[in-house]
Amino acid sequence: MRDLLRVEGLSTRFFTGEGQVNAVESVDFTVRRGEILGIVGESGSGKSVTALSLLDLVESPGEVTAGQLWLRDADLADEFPEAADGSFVDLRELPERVRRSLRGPTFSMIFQDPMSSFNPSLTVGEQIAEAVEVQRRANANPRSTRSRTEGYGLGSYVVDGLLPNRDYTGEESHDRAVELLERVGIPDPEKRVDEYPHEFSGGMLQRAMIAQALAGEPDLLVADEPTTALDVTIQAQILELLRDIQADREMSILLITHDLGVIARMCDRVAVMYAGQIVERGTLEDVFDDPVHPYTEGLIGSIPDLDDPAPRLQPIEGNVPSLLDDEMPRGCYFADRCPKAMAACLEPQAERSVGGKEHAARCVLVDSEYDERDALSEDHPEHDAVADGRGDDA
Amino acid sequence: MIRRLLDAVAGRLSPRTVQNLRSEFDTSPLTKIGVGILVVVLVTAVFAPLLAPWNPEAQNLDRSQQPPLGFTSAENQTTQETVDGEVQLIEETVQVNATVTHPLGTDGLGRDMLSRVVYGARTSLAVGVLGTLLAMLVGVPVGLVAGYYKGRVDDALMRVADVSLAFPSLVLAIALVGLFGQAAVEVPDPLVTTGLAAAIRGIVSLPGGLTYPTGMPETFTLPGTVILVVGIVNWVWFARVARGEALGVRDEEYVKAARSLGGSDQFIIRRHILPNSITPVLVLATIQIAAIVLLESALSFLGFSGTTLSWGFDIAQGRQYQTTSWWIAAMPGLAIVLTVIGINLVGDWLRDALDPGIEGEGGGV
Amino acid sequence: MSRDVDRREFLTLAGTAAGAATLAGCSGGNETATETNDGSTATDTEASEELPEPETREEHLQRTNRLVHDDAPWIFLNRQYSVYGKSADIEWEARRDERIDGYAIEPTGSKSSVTITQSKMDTGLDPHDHRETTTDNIVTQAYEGLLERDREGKVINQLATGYERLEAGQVRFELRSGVSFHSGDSLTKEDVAFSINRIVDPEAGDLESSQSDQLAGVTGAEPADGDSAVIVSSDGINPVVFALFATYCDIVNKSWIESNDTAYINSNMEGTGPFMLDTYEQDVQVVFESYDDYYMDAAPADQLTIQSASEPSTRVNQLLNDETDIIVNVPPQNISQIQNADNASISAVPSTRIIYNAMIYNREPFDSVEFRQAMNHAVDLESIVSNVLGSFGDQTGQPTLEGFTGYNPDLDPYPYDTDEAERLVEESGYAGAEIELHTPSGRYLKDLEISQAVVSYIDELENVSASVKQRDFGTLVDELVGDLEASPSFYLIGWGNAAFDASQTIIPLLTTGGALTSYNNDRVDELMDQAQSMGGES
Amino acid sequence: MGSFGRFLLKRSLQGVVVILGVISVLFALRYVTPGSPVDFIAPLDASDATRRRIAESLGLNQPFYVQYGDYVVSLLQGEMGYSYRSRTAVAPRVFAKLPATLELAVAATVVAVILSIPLGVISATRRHTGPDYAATVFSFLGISTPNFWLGVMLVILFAVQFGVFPTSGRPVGLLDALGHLVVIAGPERGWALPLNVGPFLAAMQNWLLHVTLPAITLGTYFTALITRLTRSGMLDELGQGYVQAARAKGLPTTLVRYRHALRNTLIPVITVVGLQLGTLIGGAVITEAVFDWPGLGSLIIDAINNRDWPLIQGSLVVIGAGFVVVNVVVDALYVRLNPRVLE
Repeated sequence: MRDLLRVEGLSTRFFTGEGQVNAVESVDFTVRRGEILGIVGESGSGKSVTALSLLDLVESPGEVTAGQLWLRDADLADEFPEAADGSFVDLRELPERVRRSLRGPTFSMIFQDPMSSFNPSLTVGEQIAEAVEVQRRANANPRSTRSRTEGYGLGSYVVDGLLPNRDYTGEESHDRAVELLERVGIPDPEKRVDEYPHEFSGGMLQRAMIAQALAGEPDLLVADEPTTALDVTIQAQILELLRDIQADREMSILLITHDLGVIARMCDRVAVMYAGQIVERGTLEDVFDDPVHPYTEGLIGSIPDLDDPAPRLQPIEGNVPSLLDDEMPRGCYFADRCPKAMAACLEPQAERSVGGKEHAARCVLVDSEYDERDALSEDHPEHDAVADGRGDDA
Repeated sequence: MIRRLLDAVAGRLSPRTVQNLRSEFDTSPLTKIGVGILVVVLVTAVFAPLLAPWNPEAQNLDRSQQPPLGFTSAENQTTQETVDGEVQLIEETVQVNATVTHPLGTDGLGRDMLSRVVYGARTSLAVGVLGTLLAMLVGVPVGLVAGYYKGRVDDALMRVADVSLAFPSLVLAIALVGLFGQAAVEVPDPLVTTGLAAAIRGIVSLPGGLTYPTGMPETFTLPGTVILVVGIVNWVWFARVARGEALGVRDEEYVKAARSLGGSDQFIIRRHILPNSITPVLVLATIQIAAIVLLESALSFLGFSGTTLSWGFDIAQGRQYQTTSWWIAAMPGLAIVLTVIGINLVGDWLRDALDPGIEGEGGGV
Repeated sequence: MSRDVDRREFLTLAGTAAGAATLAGCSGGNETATETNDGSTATDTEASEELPEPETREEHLQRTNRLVHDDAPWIFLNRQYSVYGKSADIEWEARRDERIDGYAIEPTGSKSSVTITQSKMDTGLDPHDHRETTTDNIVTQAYEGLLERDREGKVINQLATGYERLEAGQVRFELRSGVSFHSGDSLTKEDVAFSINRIVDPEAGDLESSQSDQLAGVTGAEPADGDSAVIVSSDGINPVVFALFATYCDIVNKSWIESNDTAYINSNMEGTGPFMLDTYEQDVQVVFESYDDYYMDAAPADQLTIQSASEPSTRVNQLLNDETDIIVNVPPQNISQIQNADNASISAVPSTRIIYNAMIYNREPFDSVEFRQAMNHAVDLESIVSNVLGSFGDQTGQPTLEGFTGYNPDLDPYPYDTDEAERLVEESGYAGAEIELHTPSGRYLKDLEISQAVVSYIDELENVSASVKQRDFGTLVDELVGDLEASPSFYLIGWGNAAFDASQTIIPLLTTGGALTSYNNDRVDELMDQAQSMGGES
Repeated sequence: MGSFGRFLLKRSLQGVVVILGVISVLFALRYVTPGSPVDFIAPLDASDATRRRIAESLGLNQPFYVQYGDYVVSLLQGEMGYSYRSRTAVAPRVFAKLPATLELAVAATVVAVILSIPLGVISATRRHTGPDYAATVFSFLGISTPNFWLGVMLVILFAVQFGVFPTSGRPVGLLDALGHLVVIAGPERGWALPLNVGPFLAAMQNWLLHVTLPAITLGTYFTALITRLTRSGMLDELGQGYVQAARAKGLPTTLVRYRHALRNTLIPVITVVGLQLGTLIGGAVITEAVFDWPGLGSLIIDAINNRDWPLIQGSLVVIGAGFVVVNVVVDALYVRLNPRVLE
């Protein structure tokens, strides 16, 4: 499977009143075509911000400050040689207009709470048709202008407001919307297409969101906690739908969740994020079966195992660090909570591959065995400094 | 009852809200300006006899239409001379310049503009505050009852509200004041009657060796009908807000609990629902005071107020002199704008801090 | 411009045959004036006793004025001036009786249409059903009376070509021939008789005319048999009957009135005047066009528009921007602005209206003549006229204006003398009195300002304090017209007397039972009865 | 009939009930106020007999409910009785004044909406920049300024000092101006639209010159209010999830702003505009007093000063009814834009 997207050294900062928050700290990962990559981590670990950074949806006071986003797109590479490297092109070098044009045909995204992701005053069909229309108009235009609006400014909005018949979405888009609704398994789509979001159940609406995301036949579907807001039975159906679509269209999915069960069930490869960093990544088997990074062990350890009911689940003490730049420790961010923390952990940790395979972790344990004696004693100054440096959630 | 209300207000302002208020106050400079203006206006209104340089009603026809400091007005006057039954017109240009004794100039009858603006503050605030109180006393109970009982009672009361909303507040106010006459109440001014004002004015000396002239007005006229009318006209806004709150609060668990414990409706409304709807009512009150100040000035502009000592009346008088002395109409207007800005800023501060969610309510002029 | 009519010549014309008439029934004269505590009832003061008994009607009226001057039932204030602004495109001069005669306006510029801006519009076009000058100015453009007055107030003929007194209580008007109404019907003596009866007798034209008291003493009229003339009968000699017909009573078309309902009569016009109604936009404007077969030559302007602007400064700006030709009631502070403009000028003339402060004769502290005189001395009338009215006003010392029949030239206004005023207040025993002056605002020129000036002068007296109470004009008049008890003791009011005869001011305001009286004095009542029962010079 | 139709019917019925309430309140008001209209008609010294005759002619002597019944019935036939003072019919007089007031109110609202919506959007989307601060200061000043004082100042500045605009009055109405353009030649010769554009332009210019200052005076409070509401509304909506989703779909910013965020912002704005309509009509009354604009406002003030009851009742019924109708329209617009309410 060839790589679709290579992310290298991605960092995103939020310049808030309280100080600079490092939401994403030089993250590297790759997404292959037709693969489901999972990103797992506690809330506040920066996984959603990573996703938003990919689609250039980070709004002020947030800003992507470093890193390259290499996308395999031959046409773009020819068009923008200065941003190209072989058949890959760095998205961050592309002009904003072009990057926006990728949303839909290349990237698309579905969100956690379907109810708040749809405009309450427009019908679901209209919003899906909109997504289709945007692509149709983009393709109808010469590639250079990529104008998606055909001059649809305030003027035409007012006119549309007054003359109900002339609308942004054409007849053709509406039919496509009905097809999409059917594709995602929504019963009798002709009727449902003209209904409003509040007339849909949570599960139905999530399906509609997926339909909307498919409008542009994206290469990479980013799913940010798609099933978290749904109850378990509906969760399974949605995941099944995603897998079915992914297989059907050779589409890659970047699945972001805090639910290890969803990861285990869906993903080919997985990356574990903690405090804005990817602390461990690799195939599902590597990460789940022999996790290297203590945090991953802690995570995996906190799943009850059906066939071997372990005596007591082990919670990880403490909570996620504040990500405030002046409060973050120099070394491994997990050191203060890590049961195996040692002196070496106080130095900045680079990512080390585990045994040559794709499996890698950002922890000293990759190279050396853990030795009881090296454990940081409770009274070590660094230990305390790190321990009480926590502010509340960024 | 009043004590209960005060506790409720204090109680409602839980530490978190007080902290909210303070943080909002510290961070936004606008709030500081607003509170500052309001304090100045309040002090001016209360201590008018001490602050006003002249008696606002004292006329001096020899120095009428004097411009404010920094301006001079070359006023040419025409007088007539009847020579054997024939009217002859005589032209003369008179140079009138400002004097420090009348910083804001004088009006058509030679009355000091600054003193009239100072006393005008008293009228406006008196009507604003009393009117709002009246509207509150009428509107809140009605709103609470409507919200609490829901069903037919709510519908009936809200239809009554719709009817009084059907009349724009100014039109209804004009009709009521016009028809009921403009009764005014003479309120003795404690500062003057106790001689305190005269004593202080005697000591303080003005720049240029002038001393404060004494003899400030003994009584202060409160436009009784206008206050009543303004209260009647604005009760609807309080009723709507109180009803909204009551609807929200009545289904809370603790209200159901109180009812299950056998509390009478009346007790529940007073004990539970009223205290919790205080905050939005408080915020609405500030908006209403601003709206009523504007309404009162409009009424006195149209000649429908019981007193001649008010900003609106002076603006109307100023219109006669708009070609020759613009300041007669300008000065009181600026006072109104300043006062209302002060009140609105404080209103915004309360709304941002307490966040009662009543955007856009409140009657305008 | 014609030489102003000098005083003496004027007197001979206006005064006419004697006739006894008072408004609502005669006074009887034997009521004892109510006793007041300090005994100075409003009986005659010694001064007027030494003077010889008056013989002619003129002398009776002059004696009454002297008596009223001495007894000071009012604070005598000013004679109001009519101050108009006129554009340079017209030839026109102001009249004394506050009327604007469209016929006398000559457009000189290119345009031949004239626009007049008043302070208010009319309250309906029925000529017999209004009492305001603003309505009168609109109605008289299309309707005419038997007699008319020229610019200075001299009586001239209009629809009547001649008039004579037959015997006590009956006069005869000779009607002009060849006169037609705007609808084409010709004027008949039945129309004239009907018009007079419609005013004085509610049953005749089933109208409660509010002008009935203007034709004081007239009881009815009927067409004379034979030639086209009409006989008007009044109870008693009614010496001023011709003066009244020169000011009031417009002639309407009997058939037109009887065949239309009130609403139609109030929104259309059918007169004999020089202008015909073209369009009527109620409350906004009235547009007339010249009436071609007018019995005299057609009016100089072929279109006359009357509109209104309530705010005086707005009227001034309209004139200066050439949006209008004549504006009324120009306030003193705007006069020089118009005078300096090259496209406009001022036309001012003393009007027939007096402004005064009435003091109810039997209410403390005004029941003392010394207190009332003190009030007159306390007010610096000269400064009020020059400052508040910008000199556009005359001081008055008696109820009758100069140039009127019965004016007493030997009386001067009360001099401004605060010491005398304080002495008289002490003498009246009412030292420390507190009085309140009720005043309308915006009804008369600078009414509120005059009241505020009067009050501030009185307030400066050591032993009297005064305050102003602004009143809505409608409710104030209600109280004055009701019985004496309801009316405030001290109030400002104005009174226009377009009949140019002293009786039409003294009877309604100063005799027992007068419409707006605030004063009862047997001697005054007696003098007025005699005056009204004596013939004038002509 | 869809739920929207049912809503409209129910809301209109409520409107009718309120209008009836308005009429009853007005009628009751007459019996509570001091002073009787007869004083204003009867001559100064009318005897009691004449006063009684006048009272009868005005129908004041009939029992309360008879008068009320007659009044409501006549109202339904468009009859509003006769003015006590000028004896002319009230209905045509009141309706003749309606266009002037409507012109003013519509001109002010158009000025307000055209200015405030873009202003609110710009200051919401370009926060902490020049335009944002300007809009905030302007809108704050706008809601704190009494409109009559603004009118007087505008007159002093632009009419008196610079003479750019006329000081007052309305010589020609919008309808008369438009009348110049459209002369229907009648069916037989086909509808002809003559080209005498000259007088039309002159009349329009005259009307525009006269309506500008009053429209600004009346419109300012409204512009300020709607700008503030649009700004805070936009800020809320732009923070919503569906805006992020819309951008994720690749929708261009203008579309996201106007088709999604602005549309949802307008919903609460319209409700408040409906609520504040009273201020607009109240403002119109006082603006007409300042500019001598011959509308319903100046008519009402004169009527009240003269206690001319039929005229007062007539004008207030028209204003009250108009107000209720507009409120029903506003509610309908609200529901159309915000279907969720229909549940």
